Amino acid sequence: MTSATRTLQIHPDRCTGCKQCELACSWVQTGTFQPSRSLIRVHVFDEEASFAPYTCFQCDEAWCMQACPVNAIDVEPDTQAKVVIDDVCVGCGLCVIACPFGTMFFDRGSHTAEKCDLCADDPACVHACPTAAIEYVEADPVGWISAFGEKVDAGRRDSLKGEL
Amino acid sequence: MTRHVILGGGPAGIHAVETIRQLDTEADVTLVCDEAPCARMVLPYHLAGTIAPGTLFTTDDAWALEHQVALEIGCRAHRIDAAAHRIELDDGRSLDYDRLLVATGSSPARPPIEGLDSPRVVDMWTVADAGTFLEQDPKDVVIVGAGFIGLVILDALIKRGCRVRFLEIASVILPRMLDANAAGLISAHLANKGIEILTGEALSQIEDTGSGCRLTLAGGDTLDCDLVVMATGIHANRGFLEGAGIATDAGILVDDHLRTTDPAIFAAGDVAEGPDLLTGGHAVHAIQPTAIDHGRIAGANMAGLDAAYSGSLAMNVLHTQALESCSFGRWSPEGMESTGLSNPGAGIHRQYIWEDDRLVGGSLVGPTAAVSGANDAGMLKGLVQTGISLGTWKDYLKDHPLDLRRVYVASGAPKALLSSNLLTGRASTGGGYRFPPRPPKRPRSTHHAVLVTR
Amino acid sequence: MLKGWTGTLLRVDLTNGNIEREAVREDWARDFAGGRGIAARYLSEEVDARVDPLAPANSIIFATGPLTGTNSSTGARYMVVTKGPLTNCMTTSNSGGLWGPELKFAGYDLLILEGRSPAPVYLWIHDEAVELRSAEHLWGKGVFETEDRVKEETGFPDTRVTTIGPAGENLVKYAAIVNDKFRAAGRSGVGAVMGSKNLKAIAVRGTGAVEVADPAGLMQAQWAQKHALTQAPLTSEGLPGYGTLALMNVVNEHGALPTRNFQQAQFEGAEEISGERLVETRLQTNKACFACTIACGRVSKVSEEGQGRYTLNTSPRNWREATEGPEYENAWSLGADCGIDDLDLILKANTLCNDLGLDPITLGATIAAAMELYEDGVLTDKEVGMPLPFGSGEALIALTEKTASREGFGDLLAEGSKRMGDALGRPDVFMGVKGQEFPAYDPRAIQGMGLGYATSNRGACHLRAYTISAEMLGVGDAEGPESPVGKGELAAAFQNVSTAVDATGLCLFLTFGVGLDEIAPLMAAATGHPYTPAELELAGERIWNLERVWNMQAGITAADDTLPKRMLEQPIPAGPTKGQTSRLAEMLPDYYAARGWSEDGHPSQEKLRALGLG
Amino acid sequence: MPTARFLGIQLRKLAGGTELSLEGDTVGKLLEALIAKAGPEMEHLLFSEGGLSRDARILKNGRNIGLLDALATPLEQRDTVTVYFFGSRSYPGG
Repeated sequence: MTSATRTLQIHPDRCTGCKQCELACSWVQTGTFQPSRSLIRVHVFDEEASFAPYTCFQCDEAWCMQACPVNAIDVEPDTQAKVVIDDVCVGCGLCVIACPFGTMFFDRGSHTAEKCDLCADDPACVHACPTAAIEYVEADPVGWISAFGEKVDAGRRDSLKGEL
Repeated sequence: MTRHVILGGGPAGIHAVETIRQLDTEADVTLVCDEAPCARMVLPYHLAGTIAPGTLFTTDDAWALEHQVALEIGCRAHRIDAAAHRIELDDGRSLDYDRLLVATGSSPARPPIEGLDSPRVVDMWTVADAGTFLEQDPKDVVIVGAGFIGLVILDALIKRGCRVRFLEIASVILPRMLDANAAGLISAHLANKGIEILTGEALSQIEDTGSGCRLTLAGGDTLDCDLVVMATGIHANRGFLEGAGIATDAGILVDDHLRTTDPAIFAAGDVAEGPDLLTGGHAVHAIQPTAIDHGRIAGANMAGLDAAYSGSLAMNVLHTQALESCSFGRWSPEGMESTGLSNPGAGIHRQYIWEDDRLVGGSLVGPTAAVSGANDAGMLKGLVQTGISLGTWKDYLKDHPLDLRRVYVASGAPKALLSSNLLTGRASTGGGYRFPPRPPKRPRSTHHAVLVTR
Repeated sequence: MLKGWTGTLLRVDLTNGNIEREAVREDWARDFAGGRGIAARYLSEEVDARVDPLAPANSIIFATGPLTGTNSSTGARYMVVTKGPLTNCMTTSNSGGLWGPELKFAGYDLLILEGRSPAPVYLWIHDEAVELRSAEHLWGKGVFETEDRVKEETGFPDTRVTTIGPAGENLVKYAAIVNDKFRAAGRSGVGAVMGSKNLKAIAVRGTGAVEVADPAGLMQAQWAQKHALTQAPLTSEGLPGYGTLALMNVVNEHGALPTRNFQQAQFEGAEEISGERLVETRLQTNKACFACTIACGRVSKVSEEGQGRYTLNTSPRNWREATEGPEYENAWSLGADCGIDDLDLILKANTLCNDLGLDPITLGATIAAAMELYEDGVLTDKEVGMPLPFGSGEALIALTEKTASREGFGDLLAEGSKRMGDALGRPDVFMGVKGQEFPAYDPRAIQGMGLGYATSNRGACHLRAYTISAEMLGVGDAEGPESPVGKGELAAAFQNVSTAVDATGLCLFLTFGVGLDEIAPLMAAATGHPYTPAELELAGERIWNLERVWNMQAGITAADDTLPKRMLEQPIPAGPTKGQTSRLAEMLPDYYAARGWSEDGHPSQEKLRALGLG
Repeated sequence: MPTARFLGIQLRKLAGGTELSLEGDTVGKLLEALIAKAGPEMEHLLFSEGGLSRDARILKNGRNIGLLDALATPLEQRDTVTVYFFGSRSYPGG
């Protein structure tokens, strides 16, 4: 993680699954409410009572950026966000399958790839979250996603125990 | 000062150049390429006319200047004198190297059929091929070969207003990307859109009629069209290696540092047979993501870094008339345990291929909202790529094939992925082979201001 | 067309499988504001009020509001409007979750479903593509399994499903329609109407957009709305913290918690089934419906002690230990009203209701009435098939399942407590209005609430005029709960406002934090029509009168605006409200006057003309 | 002594129990005794707005003291005072 850059730090224990972040994100993308275009997606895992917004980690490897055949993805210098340059992107979809986090999307309307660009250092989802489950701070995202994964995993294992 | 020679200006070569340059600002770097380096994945969009021609090319003088690369464009390697560390070019010149990268890629493989020399019969492999096609501006096209290369240009041709028919010798389409069920679903979808796919049909002859082409099939039937696109496969460009003493099999054999059996020679991309992530053996994966991985790993090692490659993963993504498909790793369930769901009526297919409790492959077919508009394509890749043991989650995914997200999060794959990267802990930097000046800073959307103002 | 609306409705004739898209009438959209209103307008235009609710000639309408699918807090709601088999009145059952917004994103404001399919089907809406598919293989399946299987058949992880369970198929008079597994259009038997049409489920995947007229205005209004919700203790702390179950101890302390079929008004076991107890021992997290910044939903697990006794594997494919709920009303009906103080058992029964597609309020109340009959000796072990004293959790669980399948005694329970009481010669055990059972507030203890029940267009309902806040919680300057003074006007005003809120696509709970002053700017900015608070309230009144007129055509008269004898004549026996009865007779004339209706409860021609209904 | 009963987990924690016996011959006196025992945070909660907080609800034997004599409502030994917080803006019209 490049120092002094901020990431979207998620607090799954605060998330209620309301999807206000999806509404805000899609609003920023389209000027309408269209969650199918949101670049942040809320996972609602009821059985484990675990909810969390989920979006690009702005990972070091930048699989999407590396896979792009036309360099339509670049690193924004101020934020270290990996951003899609719309008029360069041809829409081949390679980034979508290269990203092992599932946070690259393809928009059928514009035929271009879309990803979280941290709203140029002022993420709208952070504004919209009513419970401060999304914060924009200096932090390593490995922490929250690991703990969240463990919780979801444990929920399943516990419940399996009950079935035996 | 180390002399690096890179043969081939495809993605493997370009990424190698850039990686070398990032690690060693002093080295001497020469790139040899028979045509101006371009991005082959972009050809369909060039055909469709939806992009600026400049987008095709991946280098220019400014790039060469910025990266201090000597560009040798318009020539090919003719022979390697491995003992002398010298490469002879087809224009009679020769270059000495300390480290050589063979990234010469592949070329279309043409079947032995009469009439292929007609100008109305084109491959779709180079910018020049596309130029030949665009000059003739055909309205009725037969594509010979319904594999990835043939199908990837379909949308572009439809957009140009072409009638498109496919001729495929095998009984199914996309045999190297999807299993028969999934492929059948795409065939049916295309048939519904009025696109003919003639499978199980061998081509015996092509005749230039002066105004078009007449194709004669093995059974005697004929097809008339304006132009034929040959898309019957590719073969690696490695003829010039004969006698160089480098071990080859399906491609040039390389170790996990992308080094051939000659320690001064590396190979990358379509021409290389490198580590296979899934099997631990070797494989040729002639795809863009592998070429890039290869180029970066080879470049890093050529520049003196000790970067080991865990192996390449086959993957493909295809848009065919609003139906999307993608596959990762093992695409064929033959002899494997596979689970998933299939709903041909809705154009929906999901397949997970297992080895014990690990995903070793899978595929998704469906509308955008089900494939690349969801998190699932990438997550499937992440699970195959990490090869993480899913334990009891395997049973869950069998029962709930749509609920990949939960399995992915619980698997710990994101943690594993965030904690590793290709070049031994070095973060990727932007820039790449981008042409200066760099694109402007991405502005905030105008809707953003409306939302956040209180 | 007004923005906020998609402008399109989908009309499906199940008899012949015709599916048509139609433009929504803009004048109706404007005047009836949305959801509950415009659906009532279409129903009144298209369906004869005297229709048998379970006949093909009845239609069932699913309607969203202009704010459904926007980022206005609580913009999640959809309404199911039809003639209800429990009440024979127009019913308007409301649900949250994710389904309603998804319908909007698919491009439809309303679905109008007509006729009866010759065989079980489900409707699959994927944006413009709409088809009816066979549901033969789903018939008989519970809600949870149906949702999972339908979702899989559509192939989209984000498909939303609203469905009936076995109860709806078996035409249980109070079968619910359940979406997202735990959100229900619960009351009046809307699920039976769906079942009567052989329609098992409606699956929706919408990838489109909801557009608004004045983005800047909407953003300003929604921030103001959300800010107000964070300032009001109930929407910022009470509901997120305890859910609606916050009310259990409160209502009990006030002596208004109906107990053992309204034989008492305080329950000694209230603390055991309270929000406090749920939070301390069973709550996993709170959960929001789409766009809701309150998040009153409960995700709960049975307690450590309850484990093993009450496994919640009601469906092998789905829910494990965690479940949702219970809401206050359900914890009351399945708990206090049946004399049951075991929260684990209530969780199990509530989960069963969700899976089987039953309205837990009427179910619990009907079983409570049966318990009274059992204790009175009218029902015996033989008839019921088991002992049925108050407090019997075993009986509650067993009879819940038997009701959904109409097996044995369940067949009579499936008719609701009014028909059951009539059949057994004890009509006095029915505690409700117009065939529908009361919810969880004793109308003797809270006078305005009794008036609201009596005059509700869909039978007894707490959501038509929630005067609790004004009367019991001492907000505003209304008279106290024991006083009939001013309650006519109060109930009418609450009814109008609640109806307007229901029309917008927002959730009524929001009114614990904001009023029409905050809602009108949202509506104006979203639609582009300059709604004022007064105009919205007027729309509420218009809708209310429309429902009333239609109900009167269906045969409802002022005589139906009444309460059971027990409420009118039998005083509360003990507790803070000891000695109180409902003083309905004193309040009704005030109410009719406040409404501008005749003394016999007919909307006057003058009133109807003023509302544009004449 | 009259009994004070508390609803809500936070309030119970602050008060030190679900039910307490507290001195006081009026509701006001009883609340003073409660504050003396529970501390300034309780005072802040109950009386933050000059008088009784808008969202505080005090019942004497189930009757809202707002409908009785407010803080002056007299108490006898066997009376129960219920304290809870339940806020709401009135609607309609607001």
